[in-house]
Amino acid sequence: MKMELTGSEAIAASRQTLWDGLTDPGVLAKCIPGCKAMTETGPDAYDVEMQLKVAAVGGSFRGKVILRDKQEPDTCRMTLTGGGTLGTGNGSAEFTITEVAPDVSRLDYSCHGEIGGLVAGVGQRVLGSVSRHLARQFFANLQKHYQA
Amino acid sequence: MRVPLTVNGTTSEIDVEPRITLLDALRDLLGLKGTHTGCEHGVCGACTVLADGAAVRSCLMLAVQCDGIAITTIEGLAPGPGELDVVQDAFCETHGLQCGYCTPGMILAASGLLAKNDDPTDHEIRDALSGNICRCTGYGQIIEAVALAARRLRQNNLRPALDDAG
Amino acid sequence: MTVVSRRFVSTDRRVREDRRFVAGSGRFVADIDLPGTLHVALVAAQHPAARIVAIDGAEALAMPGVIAVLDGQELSAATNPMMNGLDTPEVKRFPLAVGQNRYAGEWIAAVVAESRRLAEDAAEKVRVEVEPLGFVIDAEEAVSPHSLPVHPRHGSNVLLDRTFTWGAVEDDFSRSEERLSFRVTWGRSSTVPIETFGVIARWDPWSGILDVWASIQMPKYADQIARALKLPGNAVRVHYDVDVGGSYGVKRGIKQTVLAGYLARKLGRPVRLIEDRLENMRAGDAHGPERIFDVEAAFDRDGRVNSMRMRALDNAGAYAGRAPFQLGKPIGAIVGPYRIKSVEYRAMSVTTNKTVQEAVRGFGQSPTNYAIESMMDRVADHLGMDRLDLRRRNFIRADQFPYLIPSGSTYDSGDYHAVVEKVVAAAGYEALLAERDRLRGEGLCAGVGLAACLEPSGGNSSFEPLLNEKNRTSTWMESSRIIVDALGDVTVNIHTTSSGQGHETLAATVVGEVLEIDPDRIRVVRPDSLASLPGNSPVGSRMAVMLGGAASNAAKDLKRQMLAITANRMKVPVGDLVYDGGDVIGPGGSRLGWSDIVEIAHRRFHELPPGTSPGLTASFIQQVPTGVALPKDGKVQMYPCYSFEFHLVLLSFDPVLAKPEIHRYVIGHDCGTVINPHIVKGMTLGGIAHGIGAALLEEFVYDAEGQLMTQSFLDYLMPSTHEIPPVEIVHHCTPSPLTEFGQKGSGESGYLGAPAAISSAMQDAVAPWRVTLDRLPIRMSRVSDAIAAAQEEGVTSQ
Amino acid sequence: MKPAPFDYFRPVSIGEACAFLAANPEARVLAGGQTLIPMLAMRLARPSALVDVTRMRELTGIDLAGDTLRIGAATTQAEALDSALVAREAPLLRLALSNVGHPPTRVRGTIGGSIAHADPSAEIALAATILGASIVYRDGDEEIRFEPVDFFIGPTITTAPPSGLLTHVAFPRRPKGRVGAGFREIAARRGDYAVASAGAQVVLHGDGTCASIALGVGGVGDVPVNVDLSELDGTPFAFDRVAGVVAAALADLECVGDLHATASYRRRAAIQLAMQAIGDAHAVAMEDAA
Repeated sequence: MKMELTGSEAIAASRQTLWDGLTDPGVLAKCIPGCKAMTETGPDAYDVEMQLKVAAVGGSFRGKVILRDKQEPDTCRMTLTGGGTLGTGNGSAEFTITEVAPDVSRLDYSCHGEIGGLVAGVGQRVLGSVSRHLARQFFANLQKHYQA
Repeated sequence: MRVPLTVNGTTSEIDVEPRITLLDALRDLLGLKGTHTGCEHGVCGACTVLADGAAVRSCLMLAVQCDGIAITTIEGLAPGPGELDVVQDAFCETHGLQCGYCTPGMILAASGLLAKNDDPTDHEIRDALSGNICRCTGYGQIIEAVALAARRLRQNNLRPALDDAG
Repeated sequence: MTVVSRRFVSTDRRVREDRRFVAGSGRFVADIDLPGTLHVALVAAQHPAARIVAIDGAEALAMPGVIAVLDGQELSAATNPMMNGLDTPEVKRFPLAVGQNRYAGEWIAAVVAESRRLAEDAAEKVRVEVEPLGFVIDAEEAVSPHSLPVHPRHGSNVLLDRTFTWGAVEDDFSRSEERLSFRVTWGRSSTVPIETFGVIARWDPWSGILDVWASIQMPKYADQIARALKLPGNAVRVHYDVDVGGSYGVKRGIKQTVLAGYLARKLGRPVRLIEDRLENMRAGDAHGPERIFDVEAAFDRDGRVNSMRMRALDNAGAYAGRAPFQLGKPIGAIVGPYRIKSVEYRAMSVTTNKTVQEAVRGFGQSPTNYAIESMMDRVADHLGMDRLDLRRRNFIRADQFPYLIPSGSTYDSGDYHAVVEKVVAAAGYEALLAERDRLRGEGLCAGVGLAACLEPSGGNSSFEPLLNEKNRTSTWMESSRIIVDALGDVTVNIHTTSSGQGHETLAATVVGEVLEIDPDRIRVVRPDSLASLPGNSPVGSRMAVMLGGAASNAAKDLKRQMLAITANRMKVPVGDLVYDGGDVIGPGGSRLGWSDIVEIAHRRFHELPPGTSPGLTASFIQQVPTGVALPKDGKVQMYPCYSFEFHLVLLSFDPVLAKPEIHRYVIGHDCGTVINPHIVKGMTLGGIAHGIGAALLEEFVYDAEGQLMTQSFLDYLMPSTHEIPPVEIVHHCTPSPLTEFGQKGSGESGYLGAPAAISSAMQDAVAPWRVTLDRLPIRMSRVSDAIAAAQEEGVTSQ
Repeated sequence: MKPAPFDYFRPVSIGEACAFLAANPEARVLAGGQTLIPMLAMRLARPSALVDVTRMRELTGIDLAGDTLRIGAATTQAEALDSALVAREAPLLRLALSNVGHPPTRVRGTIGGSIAHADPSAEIALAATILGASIVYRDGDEEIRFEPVDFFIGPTITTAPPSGLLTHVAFPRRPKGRVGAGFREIAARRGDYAVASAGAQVVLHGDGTCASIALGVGGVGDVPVNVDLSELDGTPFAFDRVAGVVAAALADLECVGDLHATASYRRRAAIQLAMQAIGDAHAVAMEDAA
């Protein structure tokens, strides 16, 4: 099933700092909910291992993350493909960073995803809510990263 | 984990992983094959048993939860080998079944109802059985069977013999 | 008219199978525990189409209790492709995907472990590397020459595209005063038995026999397993004494059994594959027809329907399965109960990246009936005629039987007007219409629905050669053997599995009737396939006709032998003897008792007539009563006996919530002589419930990404006690001239007309808003949205 | 469909349960299991351990505590449905309970389990939302009370503390005045997750004017929704006027579409059911002499 998510978050960081973070596997690993490992496999390409958990729903996921169309420090596209015990997930997210005040940036994002396998067949009731929750967690973690 | 499981009046100690459902424990560890596996996610009712006299889905209970609960399976209903209880006999009388797969769960759901209410309305019968899916009968002869069993229970001043177990 | 008095047939006797089932003592496949059994869990494909790059089972195999991981490469190298009745050699199918998968959920590897839990734990650890491929899920898209082919080597998605013209279609269309055309769609639904498919296979290397216990309902099952596993036919022993927890067509089980059989031989231990619900819903033999009908009708202003053009486009799913042939069987009743003079029929079956279809109750007849009955309603609407009057005007009349329809089948018998008038009298048709109008006056949507249709019964596979000339299968047999032991007790052997149809009761009743002995004294057993005479299985509403025929003919042979023994003993001609309740009475009232005849047959061979075999047994292999002809000029006699049903329904619903409540459901049913009234009643009520499900609730829904969204019972909705109303059955009996007792089939009754009847009622209910409902299942939100849209456009119900 | 392995722990006290949950962040509470066990079977959920609270005495029971009706989290739905206290003090909850699942699931399913799983279709969550119940957790030594509007985030997701234990739900007692409740829901099959539901509690003054109308709708979006009808307080009850206010209040209701119903259907159905529930509630209130 198709998932779409767009939004906008204010992050306490300058445009460059935020850009650096969003393209840094260390920062991403810290902020992606349930991320256990992120291993660089090539330029802008990573293997990611996740242990997802949202309330009762949980499972493992392995995938590849690729950063494309980088226009530092404004926009970038991130694609994720992979699968795990809950099914498959493919998606891409486009980020645009706009500095709105000194050391405050607005991150606009637009994500498109496709979910297949088990969770698409039995978990639709919870799927939208869970993915929105994961996205919120990611941004909350990102906020926390820059506040720390 | 070791759990004492009381089924049809007999208590046996079984050794199970926590993830084993009551359904699987009944079938695989106690050899009670009359409780049937239908959907394993709590919708079809084929695995219905009585827990302290009330119909429950055995696929939605873990065996480790069941110590101290009197479980009645279809094997516990018949008064003796080759003898049928009132509800079972009524199902035979009206042919309230075809393939027989949902039947034990259906009969136990009916028994749970009749133990509390031996004069149920058509709506009460339907409501008590609404969590048990039958693909063969279209329910008509099942509802007739439950109404017939209720009538016979009232006439004979009997209720299903669940007290031994519960 | 002669009144036939019968001792047991048609009497209100209990169904003998019921006793063991109410006690929980049925013996289903999952109840069989063999020592040392291994358990299988399947690894399912996640994408609708993907190239399988690598399957790595190392991590799974390293887990304790895990015995094997099997993939499609290994399995396909060791086995033959599964049988395909069509001439499509490049559409090969194996139990596990080979090289690429073609639907989401397709099994791509099997994990074998000491328990099902461990197998599931390990299945999660099998690493599958794939490259997703393009896919197609819509039948109309698939049929386009530009579509991606599901099987590239086959060249297109078209499995079958045959056009038949029976009679002077062009002329009848040009001579007719009116015509109309429309499209209706039958959504993908199925029978979904509460027991999933299961199989246990055990290989004994010392005897060289593969023992199989399975929940099957599949003709030629043992043959197909042997062929796929490259074993001699007599090396596969299928145990027919396994109770089957519902089937209604779908329990085919070939791929599961080939898989389990291969693993049992390879691993040297019994292997058990009991599908769990998820495996069953997405990749078991669980899905049924999904069909788009484009229909054109030619008719006169007086309501006579002269001709019909029908195109049926069926979405078969990823492999051939039985789907294409389900377009073939309806040819045997392509005009329904009506005197339609000519028909053009185009049958198209296409592959898509969906789960494979299997046989479903009625084998394609119910969707076709839905299309035909939609046509009758629309013709009536077009002419402003009453829908019942239109049907009355077109029914074949009782004096016209046997009646040859344009596609080559002869209907054996019937009195459609009589059945319909009985129903109309019982239900009060005018009163129903008045009640509908009263409900409308309360602001509800209310509709009366009706449907008349046939249940072709008795089975026959002449649709196979009709659709594929290389396939020369012409008919199916069924068999029975009766053994009277030395104590005089009777055992009847039947040679098939049963899934709730009451075959033991059927066989005992007819044998008891012929031999004039209490059926309760007769034991009925189901030996294994190696000990069985040739048979098929309970498909095509055939067992009353075919097993009933085999058992009664065997009993008649037995009776003949008993008369011959008595004639020899009494030294009188057979013609002077009268068989009487198991004894034989000679001239002057002399009597030879049952036990004496048995004694002669078993011990006193010297008193047997010359040339007689000792013992007292009889076997009979029943042929389809209408014979063995292959198709000619696109015409063929399909099933032999035609049951009739007429449905009348009143329902209503709130225009916003649109959840129908059925107030009245009456069915008139004529299946000839009823052998056991309880069984026929149950079949009919069950069929109606199943039809209500197909009409309103049940569907395997795919999203645009090719994912099956209804894998659990939370989303695939089957009717419960709340959704099924009380149903009144009105009986009528037009005996078949072709069968022993005049019986016809009833195994598919109710289901064949209920979807059409419900659709008719729903359509009648929304008609005031000028809304057209043209797709099953009719979801409440679609009805409500359509009414709301009509209201927004200013349409009122007045 | 066999669950992935987990440990099983049956605490005897709230303190013991909380300590276990604090020490095992991947553990889940097992209350009735009617939602959780299917998720385990499908392996959508894979907790490290289940903390079985079904027999914890401190968590069961229905009693009056001041101005609230206190229902222990592990009280089964069947017990609550049969409770005279519930019928008297929270008639809306009683109506809601009669719509929960089927008799066999109500025997095991609990009040707390249903709330904690936060299904937007869940009748108990909707009743709690409408009545403004307090959802009370214990986290370590701390008691945390949630108002339903701050508690539910979406299916399975709540603002509950990860290591917290839902101990009870406190429903306000029957208000003064003439009280009536109504509850309506729609699903393709009775007993299924509702595609839309509505509950209402109407309180009338002695003269028949509205003291308050509490209305909520469920099943249409991520969370049960409370509908503010306070503008009707103190006015004479006029069905058309109420209908106008309800329709306006729900006109922009955010609804989801899925294979069982479109978003537009859910919105229209919610309004229809809301009016039916209010109508039912009003009829009962008119009969209520209190």
